[in-house]
Amino acid sequence: MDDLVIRSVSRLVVPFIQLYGFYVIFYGHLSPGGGFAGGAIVASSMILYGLSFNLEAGSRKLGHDISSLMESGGAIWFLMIGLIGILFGSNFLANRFAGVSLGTPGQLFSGGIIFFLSLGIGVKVASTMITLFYSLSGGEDNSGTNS
Amino acid sequence: MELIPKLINNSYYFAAMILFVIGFHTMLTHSNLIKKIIGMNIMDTSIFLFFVSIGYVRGGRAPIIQEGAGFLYVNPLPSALILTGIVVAVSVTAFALSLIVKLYAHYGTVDADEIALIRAREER
Amino acid sequence: MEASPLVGVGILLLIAYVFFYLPRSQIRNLLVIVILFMIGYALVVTVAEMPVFGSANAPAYNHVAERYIEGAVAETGAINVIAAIIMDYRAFDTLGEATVLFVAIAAAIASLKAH
Amino acid sequence: MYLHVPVLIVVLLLAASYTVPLLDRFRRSLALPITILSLITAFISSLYLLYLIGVRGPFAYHLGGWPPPWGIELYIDYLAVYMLIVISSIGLLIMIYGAKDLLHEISREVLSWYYTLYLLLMASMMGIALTNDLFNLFVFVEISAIASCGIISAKADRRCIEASIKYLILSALGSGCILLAVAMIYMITGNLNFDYVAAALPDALKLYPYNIVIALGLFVVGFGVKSALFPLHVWLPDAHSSAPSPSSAILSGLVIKIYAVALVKLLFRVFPAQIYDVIPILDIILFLSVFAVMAGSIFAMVQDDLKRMLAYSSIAQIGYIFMGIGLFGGRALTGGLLHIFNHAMMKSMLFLAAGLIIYATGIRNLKDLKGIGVRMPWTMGAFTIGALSMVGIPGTSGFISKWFLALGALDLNRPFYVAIILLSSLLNGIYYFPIIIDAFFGTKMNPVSEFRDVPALMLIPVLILAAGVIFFGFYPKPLLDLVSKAISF
Repeated sequence: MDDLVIRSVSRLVVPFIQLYGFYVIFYGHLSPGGGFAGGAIVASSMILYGLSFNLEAGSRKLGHDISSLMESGGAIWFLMIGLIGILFGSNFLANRFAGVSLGTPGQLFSGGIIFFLSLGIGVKVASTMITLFYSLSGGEDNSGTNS
Repeated sequence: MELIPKLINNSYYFAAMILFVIGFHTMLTHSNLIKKIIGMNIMDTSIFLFFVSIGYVRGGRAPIIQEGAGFLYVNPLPSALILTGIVVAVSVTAFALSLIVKLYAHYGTVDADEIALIRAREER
Repeated sequence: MEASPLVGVGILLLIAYVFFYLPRSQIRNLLVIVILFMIGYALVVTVAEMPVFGSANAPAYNHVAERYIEGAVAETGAINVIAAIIMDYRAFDTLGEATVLFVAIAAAIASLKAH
Repeated sequence: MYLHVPVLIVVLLLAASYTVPLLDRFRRSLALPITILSLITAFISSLYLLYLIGVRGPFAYHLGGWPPPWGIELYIDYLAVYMLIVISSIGLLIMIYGAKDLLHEISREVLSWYYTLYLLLMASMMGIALTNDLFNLFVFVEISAIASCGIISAKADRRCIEASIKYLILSALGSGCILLAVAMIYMITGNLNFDYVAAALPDALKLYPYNIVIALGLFVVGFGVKSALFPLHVWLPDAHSSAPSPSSAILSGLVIKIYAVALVKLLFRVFPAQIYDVIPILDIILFLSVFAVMAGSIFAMVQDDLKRMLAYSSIAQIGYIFMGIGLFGGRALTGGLLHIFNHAMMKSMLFLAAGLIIYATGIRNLKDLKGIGVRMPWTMGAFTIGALSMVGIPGTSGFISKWFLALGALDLNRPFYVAIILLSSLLNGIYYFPIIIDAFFGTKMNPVSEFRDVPALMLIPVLILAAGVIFFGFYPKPLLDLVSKAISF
């Protein structure tokens, strides 16, 4: 699609969508939202970019190496945070019991591991949505002749 | 018939069950695979509706704790579970769609009956 | 009550036969409608018996839910109780959920690249 | 620290599965060693758990430190440890076989994604065996459903895609039923933990009988679809016969059984015994299992594709497991659970042997197998042992589980089921013996253009499994001890 209006508008809008997505991720423990919703919003900005320019430009913006790093990294990050619990003498994924400081409820940096887990989930969801979009949309050009 | 007033009381559950049957029907009887996936989503959504309405309490607020006591909050657990359920449904849908993309590339159709016909013709 | 397990078995076999083996025809459509009404009726009877919608006395709104609402702020530091549940009380489910996303993408890429 | 082992097994497998795609991009040669290494570690940890549970007795693990009604609980009892050992041992052997076999069945690009899916499947099965929470059970069931479809469709064959989507749709139907049942149980009890639900259900049964009955029915249908209980088995023959051989082996050997185990946990640990007066669900399962045993054998007789025949045979064999569940006498259930391990050994061995035959000659049709025993003596020797065990010849492990099933049926004064077991064994003999006789004594083999030598690494797991079948046929005591502890609910 080669349309000036769509391209200009999406170029203008994408950073704001991303900012909003990160806001939703980071304020997940204070307001409605969280890793899933925020990650989906961030992903939708990238998908919008890919749709309004073209798919190659979109996939150049986020290469395969980076997206697979983000996918695995988000999940491994989650496991690492979980293992902190065991390291500090409690169970897997422990928060208060592992002695993590909970902070003042209502502040941005409160809730112990919740903040970090949301971040991991957000990254994971965003990269998954983007990768799914590109692999589904790019899946048709190499039509299967083998069988 | 004392069934009707009870159903009106539980109208959300009732609607969820109707949707469940619709999804069940779509999933099992349509031969178009995309429609099957739509049916699967209807079915999953009906269960989400059912699950979330279990947690509702009349007059309750969203479970984001505010200053001051005495507020009634809705049950937070079903909403939290359904967040997981939605992601699961999305994942299954995404995988199913990617399979259908490939199936279309191989057979040129997304209709399960036609695919069965093509295969039967080949094996003969 | 002697025959009742056989009735259950018979219904299951009929459902499986109609949905999986019977070729498309008028009779199948009729049988499908009959079966759907059976399933729907069973579910509707269940709905009529369920605890009243929105009631604060419902069995689901028990001490577990109250504990989440009352204790979440002190125990997890999160104001949003739902975030407290998915990221702290039941964080293992969320790990499972991240894994579901991962498995979906792994399966999708595997099947898209393989062909 | 050692009490963290149950969760660390799952976490280790998950971590390995997350790492493998990264390794594929940056250091491809490490992907396979990491996979095998994590599976070996999981196996050793399962054995360690067996030792631990012998010392300490069953124990619970509270994730995040939250006690049960609030947090998720893993419960490590003998049933869970038994399943962990079955899954990790068989899964390890299949992966060792797959290391070589997958190279020719799957293109290089998706190889590490296959390892990922395999590890995720293993982790989710272990999660199902360990978890003590209804919703967590659903999440793991869903992971294993997608992963098992993924390892079918990874093969570059359009029949695999078709089989995979059929499996996925029916499997999603089953998941939907399970989730609805979980919702109903949660609605009337307000708990998700198995023990708390079990404590609340007898009271709830007086107030909401229909809800519990419907929930139970939905659980049986949901897990029945996934474990291919007879009238719901339609996806299995396609899926198990078209998949790559290691996938067939793990799907037939382990995946369909873990759902049966989940059902066992729900039926006997969660639902109160009074429910069986309201709805005779065990009798229904029993009748369905009789149909499964007979129909599976009869369908298997008319197949001419080797792997398809084995797939239909799985439907019959899962019937034995459900027969053990339905009879629910002490020794019958022992037989049923014992059959989980025995059938996992023999069926994965048979599928792997079939994979070896296909690898070496490319033959899938049963009629072309004449005289193959001369060319491939070790493979067909193992196949023979597996077939004898399927039929239930004394001295093989298949005999032990059928023997216990029959004894359990006699204990409950139901000789009809003994007759069924004997009859189905006869049917098994009818379709397995001609293959063996043809293979060893048949007229000379068709001139096959290409005959590849089988690598030793592929043959060894098959032979280990064959040795296991013989060993546990003559010396079943350790297994029997474990299983008889596992069924004390």
